[in-house]
Amino acid sequence: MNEGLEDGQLTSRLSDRDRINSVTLSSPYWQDILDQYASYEDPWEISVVEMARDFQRQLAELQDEDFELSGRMVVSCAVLLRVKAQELGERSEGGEEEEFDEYIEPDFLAYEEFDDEKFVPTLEVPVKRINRRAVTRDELERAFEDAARVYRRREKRRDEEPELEDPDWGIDLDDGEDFHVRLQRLFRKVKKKWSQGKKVLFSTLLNRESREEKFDTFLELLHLQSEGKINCKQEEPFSDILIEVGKDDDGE
Amino acid sequence: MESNEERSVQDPKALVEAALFISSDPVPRSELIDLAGTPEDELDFIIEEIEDDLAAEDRGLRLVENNGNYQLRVKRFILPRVKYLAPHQDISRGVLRTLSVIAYNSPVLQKEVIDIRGNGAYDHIDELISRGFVTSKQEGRTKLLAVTQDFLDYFGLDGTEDLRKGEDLI
Amino acid sequence: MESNEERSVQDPKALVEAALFISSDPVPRSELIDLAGTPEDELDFIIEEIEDDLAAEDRGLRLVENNGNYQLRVKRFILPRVKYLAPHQDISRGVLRTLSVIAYNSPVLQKEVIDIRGNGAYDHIDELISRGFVTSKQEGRTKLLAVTQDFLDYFGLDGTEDLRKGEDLI
Repeated sequence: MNEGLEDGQLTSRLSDRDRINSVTLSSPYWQDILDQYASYEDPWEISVVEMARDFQRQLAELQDEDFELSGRMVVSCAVLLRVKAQELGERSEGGEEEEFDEYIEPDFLAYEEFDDEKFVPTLEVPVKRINRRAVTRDELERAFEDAARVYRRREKRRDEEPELEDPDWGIDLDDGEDFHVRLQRLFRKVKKKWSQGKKVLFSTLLNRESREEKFDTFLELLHLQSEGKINCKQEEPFSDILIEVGKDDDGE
Repeated sequence: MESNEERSVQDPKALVEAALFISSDPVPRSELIDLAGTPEDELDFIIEEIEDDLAAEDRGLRLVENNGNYQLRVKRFILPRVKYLAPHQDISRGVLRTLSVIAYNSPVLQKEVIDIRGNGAYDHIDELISRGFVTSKQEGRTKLLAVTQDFLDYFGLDGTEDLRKGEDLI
Repeated sequence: MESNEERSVQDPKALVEAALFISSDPVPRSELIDLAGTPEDELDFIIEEIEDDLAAEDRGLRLVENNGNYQLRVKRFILPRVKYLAPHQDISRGVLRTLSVIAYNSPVLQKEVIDIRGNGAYDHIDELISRGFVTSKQEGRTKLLAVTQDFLDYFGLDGTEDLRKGEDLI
């Protein structure tokens, strides 16, 4: 209701000529009321407030006569309110998200006089179950064979091509290992040391001194530098590499 | 917790239950027949037995058959209590309502859907097409929208007639 | 296929079964107690009943408990027959390879595992420790890794002697 219409404004938009008259309200044939509503092209022309007041007056006059009418009155007002609210929703938001039908009882919508061909119940999304099954012993064995195969192939390459012409550079692609995950891990490590005010040296990023790890880490650093996340400095050839966190990530 | 681990002869009913449990999707009848290694009428007997077992008050599941595909599901009246344990569902409410309008009227002119759901529904329709729930076909100056078999499978329906009959959707 | 749909009082055993079925992860004991609305000893009784039911030859599932978390699984001897129906494993490929290297050489130095599996295996080892499949003990400048009883239970092994040794890699 973001048009900011106050209740008084709503009422003032309605003309007296279209108010539900007291004859209708006191009629025992209440189904007729809804038919009458249906004949209004613009539901704004009907005032729920005025209608309710008329009804209150009628009720006072009726005193203790026929109270069965009151329930139907509530139903009628609510149907009308829904029609109005739907219209208001469409005017203000291009028809998006008519929240109110959540709060209306399904039985109420099925009220025989309520003829809204456009209404459809909202589908219910089925609850999907995602089952992750256990790994079998055979699969464990096969995983070991795969790990051994990858390892032996890498060892063989290392023996045959000591000059590292291998573009693979130790990134175990067969493994399904995500290079970006490794980049993030290394960057977190660098940032942690950096935030502690420590001098971040290449050698301090290594868990062990293997050639393979050095290549992996160096490659990851180059990527981080190319992304502007870090700056690498080397004072003189073959000296340790000093790493600084890029300005964008400084102080995080 | 498990006895007779190494049993080599497997009870066909146990196999059918395991297959239905392990699969996240409905399992075709033919698959169950192959798996259980039984003739068709025996599979029917097994299915019936499983259904009878599940009908007991102290069981939380039910067996659902759709187009010859079988699936275990949580009983409807229990589902609201446990569904928070299932992974997050991924169709927004606005999109779902647009999908409902298309499904209940399928095939339906895009123009009519927009009339009912407003201009925002253009985006919803795009999303529904890209998810494979809806197809779109040029029809004069507007488009004719219809729900797909993927839609029916996802919502566990035999056809859109199910919707018009006002049957339960899950 | 379902009777007494609208029953409002829900059998706690049915609720437990439904919760175990629908959850992709093991369900904590406390969750089951809340859900079933029963005192702890009654949950134990329900769990025991479910285990007894599942022990029958014509049932394909088993109930697994791990550190107070419960999970339904397909019986081990049936799993190879039906596993093709489930595309998702609960251990990813890379982690499984690292686990296999540890298992086939258990106990093994972390350094050796990293030599074989590469630096990515540090994360795998963390994951395996947090899942309770592997323990780690400081051993000089590196760590000594070994598989746990939980690992043996998962794969249905009596001990790592059952596994072929992979010493040729180390």
